Amino acid sequence: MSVDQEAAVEVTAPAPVHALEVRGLVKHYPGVKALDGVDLVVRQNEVLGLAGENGAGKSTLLKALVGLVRPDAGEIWVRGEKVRLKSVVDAANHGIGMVFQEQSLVPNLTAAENIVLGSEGRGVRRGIYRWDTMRKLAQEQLDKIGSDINPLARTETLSFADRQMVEIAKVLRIEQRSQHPPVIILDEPTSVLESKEIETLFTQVRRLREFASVVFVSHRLDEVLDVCDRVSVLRGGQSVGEVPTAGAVPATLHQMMIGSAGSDDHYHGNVAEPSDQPREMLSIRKLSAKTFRDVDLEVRAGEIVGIVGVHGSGREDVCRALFGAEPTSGGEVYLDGKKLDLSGTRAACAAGIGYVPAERKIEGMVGPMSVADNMTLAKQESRCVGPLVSPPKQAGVVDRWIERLSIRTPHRGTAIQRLSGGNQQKVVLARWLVADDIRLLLLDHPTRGLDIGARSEVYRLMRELANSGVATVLLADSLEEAIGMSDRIVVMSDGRVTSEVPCVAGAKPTPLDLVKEMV
Amino acid sequence: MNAPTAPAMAKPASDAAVVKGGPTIGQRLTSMMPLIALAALLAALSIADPDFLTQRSLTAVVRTSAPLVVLAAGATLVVLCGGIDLSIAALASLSTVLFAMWLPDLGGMTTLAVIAAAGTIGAIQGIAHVMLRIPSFIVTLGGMSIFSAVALVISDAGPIRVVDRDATKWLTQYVGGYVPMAFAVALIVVASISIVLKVTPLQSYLTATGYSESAARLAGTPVDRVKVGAFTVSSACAGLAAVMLVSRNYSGSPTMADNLLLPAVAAIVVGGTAITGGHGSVWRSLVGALVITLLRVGLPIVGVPSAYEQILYGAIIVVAVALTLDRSKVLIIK
Amino acid sequence: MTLTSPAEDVDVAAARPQPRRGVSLRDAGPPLALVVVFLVFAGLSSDFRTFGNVQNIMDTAAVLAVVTCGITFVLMMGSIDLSAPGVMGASAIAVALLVANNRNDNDLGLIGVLIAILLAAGLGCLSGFALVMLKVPSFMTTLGVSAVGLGIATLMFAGVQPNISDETLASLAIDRLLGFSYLTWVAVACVLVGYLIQRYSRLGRYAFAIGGAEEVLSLSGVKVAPYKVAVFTLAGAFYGLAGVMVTSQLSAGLVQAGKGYDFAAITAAVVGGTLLTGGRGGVLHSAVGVLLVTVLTNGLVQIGVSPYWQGGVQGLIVVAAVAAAVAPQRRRNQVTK
Amino acid sequence: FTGCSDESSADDKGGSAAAGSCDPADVKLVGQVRNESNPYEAAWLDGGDAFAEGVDLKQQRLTYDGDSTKQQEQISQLLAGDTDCLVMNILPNGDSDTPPIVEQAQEAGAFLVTQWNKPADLNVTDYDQWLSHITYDGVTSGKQIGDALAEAIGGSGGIIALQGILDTGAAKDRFAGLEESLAANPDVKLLDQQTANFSRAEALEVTKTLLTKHGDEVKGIWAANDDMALGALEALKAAGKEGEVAVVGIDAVPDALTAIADGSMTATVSSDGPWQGGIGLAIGYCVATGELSVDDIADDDRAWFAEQFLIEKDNVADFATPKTDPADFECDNVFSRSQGPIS
Ligand SMILES: Nc1ncnc2c1ncn2[C@@H]1O[C@H](COP(=O)(O)OP(=O)(O)OP(=O)(O)O)[C@@H](O)[C@H]1O
Ligand SMILES: Nc1ncnc2c1ncn2[C@@H]1O[C@H](COP(=O)(O)OP(=O)(O)OP(=O)(O)O)[C@@H](O)[C@H]1O
Ligand SMILES: [Mg+2]
Ligand SMILES: [Mg+2]
Repeated sequence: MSVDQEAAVEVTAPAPVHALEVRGLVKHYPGVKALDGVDLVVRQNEVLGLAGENGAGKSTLLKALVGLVRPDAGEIWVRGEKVRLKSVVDAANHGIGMVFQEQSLVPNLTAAENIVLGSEGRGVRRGIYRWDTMRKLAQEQLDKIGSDINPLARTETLSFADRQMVEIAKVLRIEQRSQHPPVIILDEPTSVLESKEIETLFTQVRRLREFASVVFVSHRLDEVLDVCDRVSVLRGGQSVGEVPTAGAVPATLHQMMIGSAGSDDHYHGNVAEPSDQPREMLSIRKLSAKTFRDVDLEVRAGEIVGIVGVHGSGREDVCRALFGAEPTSGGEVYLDGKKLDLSGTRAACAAGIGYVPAERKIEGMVGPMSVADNMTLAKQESRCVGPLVSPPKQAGVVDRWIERLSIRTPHRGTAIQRLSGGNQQKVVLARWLVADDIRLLLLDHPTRGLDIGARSEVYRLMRELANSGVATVLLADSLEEAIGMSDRIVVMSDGRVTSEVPCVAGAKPTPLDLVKEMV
Repeated sequence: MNAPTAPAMAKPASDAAVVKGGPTIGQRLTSMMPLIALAALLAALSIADPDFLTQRSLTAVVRTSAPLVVLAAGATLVVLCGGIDLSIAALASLSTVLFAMWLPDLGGMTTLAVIAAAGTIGAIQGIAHVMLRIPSFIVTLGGMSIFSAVALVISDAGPIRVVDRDATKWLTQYVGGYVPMAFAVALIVVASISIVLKVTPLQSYLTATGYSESAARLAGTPVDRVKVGAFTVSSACAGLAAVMLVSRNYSGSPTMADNLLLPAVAAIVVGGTAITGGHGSVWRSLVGALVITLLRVGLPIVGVPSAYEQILYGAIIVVAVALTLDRSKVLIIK
Repeated sequence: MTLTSPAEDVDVAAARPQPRRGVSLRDAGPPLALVVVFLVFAGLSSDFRTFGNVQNIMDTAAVLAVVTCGITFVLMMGSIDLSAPGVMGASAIAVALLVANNRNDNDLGLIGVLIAILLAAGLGCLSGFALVMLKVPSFMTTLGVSAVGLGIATLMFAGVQPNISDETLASLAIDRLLGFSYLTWVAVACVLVGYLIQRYSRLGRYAFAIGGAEEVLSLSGVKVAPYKVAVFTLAGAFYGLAGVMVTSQLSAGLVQAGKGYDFAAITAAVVGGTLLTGGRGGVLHSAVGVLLVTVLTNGLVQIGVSPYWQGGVQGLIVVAAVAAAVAPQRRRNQVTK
Repeated sequence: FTGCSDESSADDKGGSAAAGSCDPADVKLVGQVRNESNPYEAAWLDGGDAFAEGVDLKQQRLTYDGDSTKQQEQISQLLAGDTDCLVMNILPNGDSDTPPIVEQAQEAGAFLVTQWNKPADLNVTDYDQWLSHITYDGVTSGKQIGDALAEAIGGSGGIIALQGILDTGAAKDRFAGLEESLAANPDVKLLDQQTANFSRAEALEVTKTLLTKHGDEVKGIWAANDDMALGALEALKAAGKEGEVAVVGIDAVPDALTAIADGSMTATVSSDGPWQGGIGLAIGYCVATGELSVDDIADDDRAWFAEQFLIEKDNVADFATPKTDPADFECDNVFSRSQGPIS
């Protein structure tokens, strides 16, 4: 079927009513006012950006738009009609669909099933699956976004980027439910994608605009400006304004987000030459495992070494192996001159290694546990007197770090799962800082999902830690971040270290240089 | 040099980071729910048969409940780390046999020896679970049949009389004339487990392991050791429960405690501990064990006919869990 | 919590993965174990390797296979079901009282069988409802329903053993087709039907999906509650049929007809490769598990292991089998509950 | 019958559990068995009800699901209530469950009669609240049916044995009886023995397996109770060997009697459930109301074997309808079925 034809029909539709309009939306959570009278307009066939700090209420607003959050007050209008959205189905029937911040596919089903899940249509007759039809339906969706994923592949065998494509193919199914052009909501779809995949995604988003409206959320302001027509900014649960992207620069947006002028250089004083402590902190000799081979790497005290590479390059596994979370098959690792015991995470912790995993929700935090307990989980000594836990000591330590990292939480006793993504990440980072014995930090996408301000704080923190002698291995969120933060960049591909690019201040490589090395 | 000076972070002025917040009335009520369920059940039984609410009768209930309390309290730890221990009852049976066999030789030391032996067996199960990565359900199911077989073989498939009753006499006495010693011991077990958890990082370890094992491991929590520890304590408790049973039955038998498995697990769940791990406490299991005991002995004693007794038992345990489980702590009910 | 797979699954080889059809290494373990165990016993005992014994093994496996079929759907969802003893007891007594019997004048024949199965399905439905309405974990609801089922069975039993005289029902256990009793064929049919449900019906696929990532289904606008209830109902129906089969075998309705089948079925399913955490395995896996367990029980008797030791040896072998099966997939940061 | 209770009410009440001090109306009768879901034990409780009705009382029916702990728990709870005129007729789950029941009854002053299970070294005469222990001689019954089986297969051939729950005295004694019978019938060969835990369903599976293992060598099946014998019969039916293999059991449950009548089973031994349910209560009631005194009960009647009958095709009609006979429960008649003391 032809997308263009359909789009052509819709474009000629007369009324210039807004695809979606939100008026004075309010949502309270215990101790937080997540939405405090938000107004928002989404026009037909536009890509609207939504920006705001962590916890500004973006996800909450979007969830209200797909019927997952029941607002306490306010109105939602869809194509000039006031609606009450009670469920995802309700929203889909009104043509609103969302790709969630955390991926939401069923791993053990096929891509095809995931794509049609909940709206199988002709794929299921009287409760009986018709695999051929289902595959065809899914293929149609995949064709729409130009993806060549096999619809019968089991979803968990797909790469992260492919899974994201499946999600987009899936959300487009709402066209089948409503005769109107759909509103597609993408909540931070790029935070886990590589730059090439992001490009593909943007091509799709631009294509979507021809027949749908898109709401796009990202903390990467340059991206937002790149792909959106208009940006609406939220702060503290309120709309603070909107700007057309033409001619806007990230700084403008940032200023609106935080309410004051932000600094341009958020890689904070990355002026320091590689530290003047020439001591080798970490040295890896011919380390091998299932997914990488003969990796050699040195990191000096006070140095930040970025590792870049595509999915499958094995860089995550090197980090996990260093932390004892993945078995190795050969090689040796020395930390500060002493041979490192790679047999388990416990030994790594004791040796002064800290690890921030990429999959925060599953591996980084214990959702129902409090902020305080999450923060002191790894370094129990920070809250203990002798072998005993001292609640006052814990309170002191935790409150100090909550303040220092400006973690937005009602209370240190609040369950961490109630915090916004960015604030959760700060807690996870703080976990390694509460005790003073950290020597090597392994950061796997440490700023994933963080807003520009929080990110800047994390960068500053990393820099300060480095200056005090901590060695850091960084798997950055983007090439820009890797370049901005690292003193040296190591390129990995296919489980091997392929090259090393010095990255001292003043002589930074460009992203293009790195991409050349990577392929 | 490894001490980073506390980095001074820029602090956005708009943030009031720390707000007051404690448990609300609703949350308090949820945590009291097991006790409320217990009281309601007791009230119902007393209405059905006013004689049930006498001091003698209540004393008998708590004395009866002691082994179940100990079994459930121990197994709660395993449940808290997300596993399950199906071997406790069979191990308790085996322990009664061991007690009866060792008593003539070991005398006063037998109690300790049995608890130590049971604990060791539990540690072995725990190690098998964490080293071989077999689900605890399977390890302990296997353990259950192995312990039963061993108990049958070493006891020659029959009960072994305990002639020297002095060794267990202390358990049959009363503290202050009213509180049965066995129950007092059970209380001490519950209290000490709970205090140890509270004042050490162990509580955090258990909770983290139960809610999210991979996150716990990546935070350097000694997940494996915590699990092995939980299995060890669980089995040691089974050993202690066995001693209590011997003190009551004057014999050890290879099947004596076998039927306590489902009541013990039911006690844990009725107390409101999440069977999926993470959320719960040994105190809850204490209350749960009392509820289950009341149901086991109370229903027939107040005259509910056998068939209806089973139907009521089934209905009440489900309703009890519906009341006691704190849904805000357990997101998905499987 | 999202259930996207953990990071280490993410960066698999860059080549576009093809869908896995056919047998994977993970699925090969239990059938392999079955063959090995069978060959070992065949080597040890000449009585074991007779056709008569194979017949016997298949006949013995029939009831367990049907129960396991039912429980598999529940386990696939990540729930657990301990209600088999009660549900089977109730349906066993019910069917014995509904077909021609020595207690009353009923002679409903197949309709009686159907009613018994419906009663069982109703009990299963009750577990499901308690799970989704009261939000009580299935462990507890099914334990409760098992007690309720036993109570109902005891009420119907009323002190006098109901013996059946219904020809058709009684002959199912006795008459043979191609060497196997009709009950065995009933079990084979159940496995087939179960497989088709799992593969081609929305109920089956959703059960599978619920085990994979329940919250994703709600996010996709699927109401999971009805499917959960339906799965427990389906499982109840299977247990009901199993209860009828036991009655047919014994020519009498026993309250204890389902004793021990709860843990036996779970063991069989797990040994076959169905995970207790849900989302993996299936009816065919479970069928292999049932055969494995049955061959084991039979073989131990045939080679003359002392009755005292049989349970223990079986437990040991089951643990070893599962250990061997999970060994290839062992990862360091793997979650085992 | 009511006459005997009238006389006893003359005694004044000490408010204690002193024997003979109870008003017949105050006596509380309790019968406890494993469960009501098997015919034998259900009939037992019905027998107790029949007796209770005869003296204008009600029996409290208790069951414990074959769960030793639950039995103990119920007994403690029961004895924590009013025990002055409490009469208990108990079927202990296993040998080891008897001592604690006895001790507790002794302490609480309740009148206790136990049946079937008792450790050999526990003497009834050491207690005065434990009035009597009644059982059937398992060795004899095991031997009786063993002999009947040997005769049915013509004195020679292979048999298989289905044992009961391995750790019960009954299972052991009965098997000992079989061994005696085997010694007396040297041409009968025990091919195999397995436990089927007194269960019909398990017996079915075990028998099927043993039949395939030993094939046509199996001429007879010895089962330690009728339930297992009935399970074995079904296995024979399934194997198409109905009528070719002799089957014997113990207990005389109705189905077994039917099977004997129609020739598919060879023999069983009666243990009269309804009588057992009534007799225990009757002994307790007689002592509680003063009709009998513990001291007057002969030592031989404190622990005794009750009369049992080998039932074969020729005499099965006599046992077809088990019923309690009120005359059996007259206070001077309660020990009339004794076959002598338990040695
Ligand atoms: N289920 C919940 N319970 C309690 N508070 C919540 C819940 N969900 C969100 N909040 C709170 O509401 C506020 C807004 O959160 P929201 O997730 O909408 O932020 P966000 O703008 O999407 O942030 P991020 O960029 O980090 O994703 C936060 O302060 C958060 O702590
Ligand atoms: N007839 C069919 N036509 C098309 N696709 C199918 C058909 N049957 C199953 N599939 C899908 O193809 C996928 C791959 O098959 P596979 O046998 O590996 O899956 P499975 O049996 O569900 O998984 P497993 O047995 O490993 O648990 C399955 O996940 C299933 O969804
Ligand atoms: Mg968000
Ligand atoms: Mg498959």
